[in-house]
Amino acid sequence: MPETARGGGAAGGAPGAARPGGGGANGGTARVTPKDFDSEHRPTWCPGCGDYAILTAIKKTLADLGIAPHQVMIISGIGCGSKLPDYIHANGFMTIHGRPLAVATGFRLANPEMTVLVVDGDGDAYGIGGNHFIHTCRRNINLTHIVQNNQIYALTKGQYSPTSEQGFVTTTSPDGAPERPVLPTALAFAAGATFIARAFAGRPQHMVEVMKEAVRHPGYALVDVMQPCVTFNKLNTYEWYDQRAYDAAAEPGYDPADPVQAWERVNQWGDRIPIGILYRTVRPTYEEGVRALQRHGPPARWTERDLPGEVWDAMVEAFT
Amino acid sequence: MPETARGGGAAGGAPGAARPGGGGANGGTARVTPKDFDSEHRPTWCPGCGDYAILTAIKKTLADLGIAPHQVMIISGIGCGSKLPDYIHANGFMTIHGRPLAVATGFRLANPEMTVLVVDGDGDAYGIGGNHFIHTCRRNINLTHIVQNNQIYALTKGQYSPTSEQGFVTTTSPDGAPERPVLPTALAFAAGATFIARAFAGRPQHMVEVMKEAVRHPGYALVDVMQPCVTFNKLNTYEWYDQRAYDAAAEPGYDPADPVQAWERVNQWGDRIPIGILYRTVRPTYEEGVRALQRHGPPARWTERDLPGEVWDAMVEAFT
Amino acid sequence: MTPATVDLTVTIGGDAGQGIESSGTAFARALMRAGWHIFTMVDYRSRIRGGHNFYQIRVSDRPLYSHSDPVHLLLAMTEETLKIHLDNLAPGAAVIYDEGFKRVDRAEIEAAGVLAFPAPLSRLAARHGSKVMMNTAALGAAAGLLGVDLEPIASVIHDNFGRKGSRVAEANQEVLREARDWAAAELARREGGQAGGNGQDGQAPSAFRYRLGPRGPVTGRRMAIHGNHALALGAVAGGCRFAAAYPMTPGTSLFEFLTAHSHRTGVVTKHAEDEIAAMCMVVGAAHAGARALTTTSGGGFSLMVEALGMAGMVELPVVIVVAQRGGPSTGLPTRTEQGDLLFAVHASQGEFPRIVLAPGTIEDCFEAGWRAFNLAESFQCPVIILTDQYLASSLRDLPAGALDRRGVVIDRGPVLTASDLDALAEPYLRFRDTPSGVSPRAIPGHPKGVYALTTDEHDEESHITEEIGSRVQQMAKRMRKLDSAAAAMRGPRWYGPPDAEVTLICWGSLYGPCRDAVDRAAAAGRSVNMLHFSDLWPLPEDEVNMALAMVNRAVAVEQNYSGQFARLLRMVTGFEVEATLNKFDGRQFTPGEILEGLEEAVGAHA
Amino acid sequence: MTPATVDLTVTIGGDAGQGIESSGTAFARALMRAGWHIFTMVDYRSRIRGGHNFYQIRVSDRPLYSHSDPVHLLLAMTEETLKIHLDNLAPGAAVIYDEGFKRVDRAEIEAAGVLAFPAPLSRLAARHGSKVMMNTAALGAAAGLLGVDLEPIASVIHDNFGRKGSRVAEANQEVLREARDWAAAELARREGGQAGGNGQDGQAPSAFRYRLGPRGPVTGRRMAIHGNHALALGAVAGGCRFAAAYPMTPGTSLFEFLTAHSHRTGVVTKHAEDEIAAMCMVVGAAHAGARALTTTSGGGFSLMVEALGMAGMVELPVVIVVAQRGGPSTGLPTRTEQGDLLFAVHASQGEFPRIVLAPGTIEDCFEAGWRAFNLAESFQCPVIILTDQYLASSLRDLPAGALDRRGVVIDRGPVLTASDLDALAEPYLRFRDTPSGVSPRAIPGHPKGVYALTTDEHDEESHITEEIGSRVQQMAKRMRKLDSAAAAMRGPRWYGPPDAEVTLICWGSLYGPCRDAVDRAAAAGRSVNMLHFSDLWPLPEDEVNMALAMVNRAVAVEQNYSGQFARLLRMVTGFEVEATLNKFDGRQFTPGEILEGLEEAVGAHA
Ligand SMILES: Cc1ncc(C[n+]2csc(CCOP(=O)(O)OP(=O)(O)O)c2C)c(N)n1
Ligand SMILES: Cc1ncc(C[n+]2csc(CCOP(=O)(O)OP(=O)(O)O)c2C)c(N)n1
Ligand code: SF4
Ligand code: SF4
Ligand SMILES: [Mg+2]
Ligand SMILES: [Mg+2]
Repeated sequence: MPETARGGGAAGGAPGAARPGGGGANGGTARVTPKDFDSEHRPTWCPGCGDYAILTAIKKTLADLGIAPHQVMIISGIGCGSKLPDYIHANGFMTIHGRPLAVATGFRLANPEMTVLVVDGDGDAYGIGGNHFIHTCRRNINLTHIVQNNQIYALTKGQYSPTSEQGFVTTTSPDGAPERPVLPTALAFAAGATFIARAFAGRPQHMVEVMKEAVRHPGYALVDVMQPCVTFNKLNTYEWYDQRAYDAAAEPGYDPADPVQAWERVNQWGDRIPIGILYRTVRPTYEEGVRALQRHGPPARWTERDLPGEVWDAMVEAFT
Repeated sequence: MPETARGGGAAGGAPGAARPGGGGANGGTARVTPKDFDSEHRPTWCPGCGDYAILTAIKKTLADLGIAPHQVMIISGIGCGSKLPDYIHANGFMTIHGRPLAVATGFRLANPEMTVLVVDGDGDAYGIGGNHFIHTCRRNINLTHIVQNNQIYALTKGQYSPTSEQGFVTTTSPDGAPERPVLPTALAFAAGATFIARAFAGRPQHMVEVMKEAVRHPGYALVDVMQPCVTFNKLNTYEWYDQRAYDAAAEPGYDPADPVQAWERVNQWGDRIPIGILYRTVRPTYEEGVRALQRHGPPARWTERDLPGEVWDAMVEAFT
Repeated sequence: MTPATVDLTVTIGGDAGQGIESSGTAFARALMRAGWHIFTMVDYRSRIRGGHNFYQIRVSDRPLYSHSDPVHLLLAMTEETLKIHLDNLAPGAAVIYDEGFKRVDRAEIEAAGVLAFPAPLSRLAARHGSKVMMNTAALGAAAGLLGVDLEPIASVIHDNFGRKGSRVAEANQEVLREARDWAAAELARREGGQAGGNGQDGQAPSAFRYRLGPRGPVTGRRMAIHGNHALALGAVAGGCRFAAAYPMTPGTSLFEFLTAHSHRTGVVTKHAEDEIAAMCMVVGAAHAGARALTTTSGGGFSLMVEALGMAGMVELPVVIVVAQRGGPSTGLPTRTEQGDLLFAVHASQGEFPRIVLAPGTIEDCFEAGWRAFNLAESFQCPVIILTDQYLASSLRDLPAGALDRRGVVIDRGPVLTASDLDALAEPYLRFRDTPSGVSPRAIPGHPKGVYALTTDEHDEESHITEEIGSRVQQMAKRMRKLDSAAAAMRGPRWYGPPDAEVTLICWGSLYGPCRDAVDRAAAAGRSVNMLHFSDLWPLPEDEVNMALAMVNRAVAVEQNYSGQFARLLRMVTGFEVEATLNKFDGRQFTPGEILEGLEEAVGAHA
Repeated sequence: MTPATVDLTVTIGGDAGQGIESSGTAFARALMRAGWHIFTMVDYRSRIRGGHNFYQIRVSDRPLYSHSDPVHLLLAMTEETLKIHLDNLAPGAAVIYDEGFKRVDRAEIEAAGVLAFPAPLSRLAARHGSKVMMNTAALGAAAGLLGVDLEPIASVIHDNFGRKGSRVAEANQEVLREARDWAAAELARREGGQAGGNGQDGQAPSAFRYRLGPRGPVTGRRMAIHGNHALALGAVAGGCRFAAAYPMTPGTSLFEFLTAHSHRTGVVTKHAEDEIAAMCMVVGAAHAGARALTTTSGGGFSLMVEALGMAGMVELPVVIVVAQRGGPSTGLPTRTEQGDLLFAVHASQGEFPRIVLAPGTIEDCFEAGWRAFNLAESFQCPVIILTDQYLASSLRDLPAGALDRRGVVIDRGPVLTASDLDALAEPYLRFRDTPSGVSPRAIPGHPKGVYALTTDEHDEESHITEEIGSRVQQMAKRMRKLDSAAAAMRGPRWYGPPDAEVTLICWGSLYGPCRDAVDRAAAAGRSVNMLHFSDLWPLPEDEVNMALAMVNRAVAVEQNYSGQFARLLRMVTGFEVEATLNKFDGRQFTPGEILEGLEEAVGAHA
């Protein structure tokens, strides 16, 4: 039996098609396997790119949680990694650079019955899309945000990104990246995120476990993935990450719910970099507070008969 | 004698006019008084609005630091408070909603000899302009950011803002503001700001002292001002703020340079709200790292004779 | 149309923050309940306090489509109001102001042929508890001068203040009544007292001649509503279930209305962190299958441009309401303009179909609210509704049932149902090449309708491609939808005599002023008609050409500097207007201004 | 123009990530150093690895303005390259590919009339240390077949690899030489060995007939440069001192160039957090008094639209370079298009003057780089330079001194100097109403030039106002600058015989392909000329009308779907073209395609 996921997919009764109806073939019972997500379209990523492992991990995560391809919506931005939805058999939307969180928010509010993953680059998430990032954190909308953080703008061929190490030389930083990098985990914490995790593309099984917890988390869940870009980032290599990454959960006294511990962990970036769930707490999700949604069901399911006559009449009455 | 300010204005030699030359009347010696900033244009703010005190405090800050009207550039966004430059005799630029930090960054990089203040609303700074906020923090560009934080969108007549208390009822939040508010001081800390302060429009003398330190600070300095909006925010009134605000500097063992203390202070918001300098550290400013600026002087001072023939020839040579 | 026997304008003016707009609205609604047609215009500044605002109510026994000059009764809540409006009063007009105003020179007012009514407004208000009720006193005095029944006004005050606790409501009612009595008595006193001038020879007139009488001729339940609310009602009736926005005048009240009624209607609304997010949320909701819209003004629309192109590329139905205001940039935030037309038609990089509608009336706004969704879903493209501050905030009266949701038609365009999908033999192709260019849409969630949208160029399956064949196919497919959409667009509307010597060519909110100008011209024996466009893009060329062929002398009337619609018309049809009338000061043309402008533009005889 | 005696195209193709572009550039530069005119075209995908890319080099003894079909020598670095390009080879063309390619059917190649040269590319490369040098081996083999001297290629390799340490440089030189020797020997062997077919009758030809010889006829030092770099040089020569941008293909290389040279030139560059910030930074820098620009492509420009309006409203001189690519939305990120013209002309809410330039050639790009600043400062408004991927990235050879900075004129427009300000008797009025609409600017920092800009409507002093008088004055003042600017705009350029039967109307980067098409038409005895526009907005109407009056049959050639320039022309002048030729697949028209299209559009006789 597959494990079950909260919120989207196989959990809590009828999953699947938003409108116009139809639970479809995978109604929470059929076994989902990673192969179900295979696509004929082969990735065009460079050999060795960390994005391959992320793609595999996403497939495995969904399969383990029993979420079928039609029960998930994978929303990405623009960048190397953001082409992921083109390489997986699942619902997807490759949007525009930096905006997938906002698109995903609209999608969730219109159809909270589907599992929503946002997959984007560090440029998308923390550069041009930084405003959506901080507001999504505090909004606590129920989606999983997987950032392919390669500390570089890869698709545009190697400019420094908001997470590039200070001093990193690129075509737009011949004297080295001039700014203190964004530390996404710390920023997410300050912005009020309820689930903050880090994974490393070089540790795929651990990454899957983290992703599963993230998808299960009721609310916004950040998984910042250290993703080596073998072509444009010769500093932050597999080796570089591997030497630094340690499993936070293995530390004595590890308690992801403790904000004091969490504050230290989300700020740790240097010789030692914690991976795993750095912080987790539970607050009501955004969706839970939207009365129109709770009372009237998903907007995606709208039918023409929805609006009662009294409601209409009362609205018009106010103008007389 | 007026105190002197670092970076802009009267400090370190010839202040003043960028181009085409001319230090002008107030070349760092003549005494500057708040009256020098008086304008015939009377504020149109509501009687009792917290913005009056901020305007007065800015005049006093500049005067105390010996910075004359032509030596400062006050850049604002769009909102009630952002009309401030219209009511003061000083260089100014009322830009567009949410963008004054970016405009100010361009201004500073072209003319680092002038003192730059950014004055904007909580909607500007933490709402639509949130991305510029976090990136300006880590960039550490030398300017002072005074936020008229009234926890409401005032000029558009009362919608909730990113700093509105959760549950606050407005025209766009009939069920109460649905999101955990942005805590600007915490966000600035996580984003890497080097100077983080809070003031209260109801304690004008304290506000002036904080502003003076902020202008003196070499790098980005945030002064988040609790600014009562007497018309649209009936919750966060003078009284509300007054009951909660306490001077951080008065606490035993107060050390604004200690990040551990600072972390607590920047996160404190509730029954007690610290005002004063919550955190201060020194990192090189962005400007200091820009070699083109250090070697060639301010772009604002460009003259036609600037570019040596060898430089040109070497550039062209590369194409042969 | 038979000429009106009553056509008066009442203006209430004062400082920002004095509640001028709400008092004006209340009075307009009261006059409607008293049996009159009304049309209102708000004139306020982009500040919360300070500075002069005013609210203008036109009242008639005939339906009204615009505001008009001059003013017949002025309620001056500040001394400044008097100064500003004195030049704009009709002969024999009256002014009500507080007796306490120190710098008012009554003689000067009367010398201008205007009746001065220094009234005990603040005194009455204070006596009943608070000077805040000065506005109520002014309305009472106005009722007294106009001779209208108190009951309709009292009922509006009841509706407005009922909630605030009976004391406040009661006090207001008393203030109202006493002020009315004072004015009636004062009028009687003056009429009885002296025979004086009539206001036309510069003599102070003794009697106020612009009276309405206790009740107007209009019968049946009516509603007073402005364009933003009518559009909101239309959207709700049309099945809108999601709206995201960032506040921006004059678009905000539409979003606020949807939000206020969200519980009951089920429209999920989201005040977003910025306009980029708002537009992207709408795109996301549309992809989920919801009818979704955003509301904004030009500055916010500027920020939505990139995501507009996204919707165009992935062929999602989204609706964007752009309530125009004075530009460029921040411009005149609370004033009106039609400055964003060519921008809306061409916004975003590259080429993709979009539809631009510019409703002309309240009824049009209501219809656009639901029709936009039908068009968006039928052609799977963005629909932009261009209104403006004037249309968005001017109240007009209509029969209570005029915005009839039973008349609303829902057309969701080609969507595959679950059983369609179940029955699919071939793999589903999201962007199948079709003769119309529209490809049947599968709402995400069905196992046989799994696909990933992409803003990169893509093939029929929706996979990224750079191949020439797919590119040309998909580009042609998308652009072909413009032709399909053109067939669904409506040609322009005529008003006035056929074969008129001069035709006013206009669009959007100028319907009202131009229509009223045509009527006035007719009354003056001038041969003028109107050709009004509300479906602006794509233009249905044949219909437009046919209409233009019937025009003798064309004058484009536009609320902008450069005559944007005239340019658009020329670009598409080659038709060149003879003259343009442009106003770009943020204030809507009055019918009178149009006729004057016409005289200059094409001569007095037209 | 005398016809060329040599006109060959060499294409090198392979996988993304194989360094095709750098090898192609190296070879083009080498051919230039060898005394040939060159023109290159890059064709690459929006991915870092995988998928076919190619680089095309046209070589001639006459100056070249465009790429051309077919290909005479193909360097196939992958098997796929062969498949893709085989159809596009000239009769008697040659193909060099690695002998190790397994699935190549040599017989099939030869059956197509093409010489097959399976060469020991990887073998040679591996022998000298690394297979990475396969490309170098291919260039060596190409040199052998074409018969060009090795020295120019060796010198380019020296320039490119010199830095990497002598071992790498040495190894490359050896690979180069050995591959050349191999090819020369192989050619000699085949020529000596058999007399075979000539490639035109389907027989495999034995000898390669498209030879260049050791040195070309062109003398003097020359440079090979593309539009982005020429524009960057122009900007530097014109005193640009600030640039902010966010990376976006194909605008990025311009910004990267400015950044790379920043230390020496003093151009402060800032990679911003997004395009909104980039544009706002430019506005800030411009206000400080710096000449400032940003570079982007359509998607980034979409995000700049609001701040563009800000610059327009506060009358600041800013320069925006928009390198167009395939749209809409993300579209075809690495390909070319002219899809953003009407968007650029109308972008942002409300109305304000802007200038739009679309350089046609490398020299135009250089000039636009400095002239844009003169125009921006003279008219205190934004200037948009529209280029595209083709112009931005195609190399052309020019005399080394052709982009002469001594020819650069600096005109900063009306700026008050410190002494002007010192001498002011009246208070300074930033927005003084003037006949030209341009108000003398005081750079902030002078005690007598203290003012605050505002994006709200303002008065002459730059204070916020909503008064009708100031609004109308300032709006008219700003818009008047468009007339002033129109007088500074240039009319279109003619190329080809006067009174030709057909005129190709084009703009921007189509200068080259259309010009070459005109030459080809002339050679074929067809009567075709070209009217090329590079100053697009505001159009200098009189000059444009005069030029259009001389057109017999007008065909608008555009790299977009809907004929945007033809529409613009009609909108402004009423002129209607007879036909349009449109290409929107992301690949630039070749001269041949234009002539073919022309035949269809207006008949073979033209
Ligand atoms: C509005 C906009 N600006 C710029 C670009 C160009 N662009 C495409 S991808 C990208 C950055 C890619 O970096 P990242 O998000 O880190 O993804 P990666 O390629 O590293 O996976 C940029 C700047 C764009 N597509 N849209
Ligand atoms: C792009 C854009 N969106 C929206 C607006 C409308 N607007 C003007 S001020 C404002 C918010 C004001 O709130 P805040 O920044 O907190 O300033 P306050 O009025 O409270 O001082 C908004 C949304 C605008 N001017 N521009
Ligand atoms: S460039 Fe970097 S991020 Fe992009 S596919 Fe290659 S390795 Fe991966
Ligand atoms: S509305 Fe609020 S913020 Fe605006 S002026 Fe009035 S009190 Fe101040
Ligand atoms: Mg990246
Ligand atoms: Mg505020």
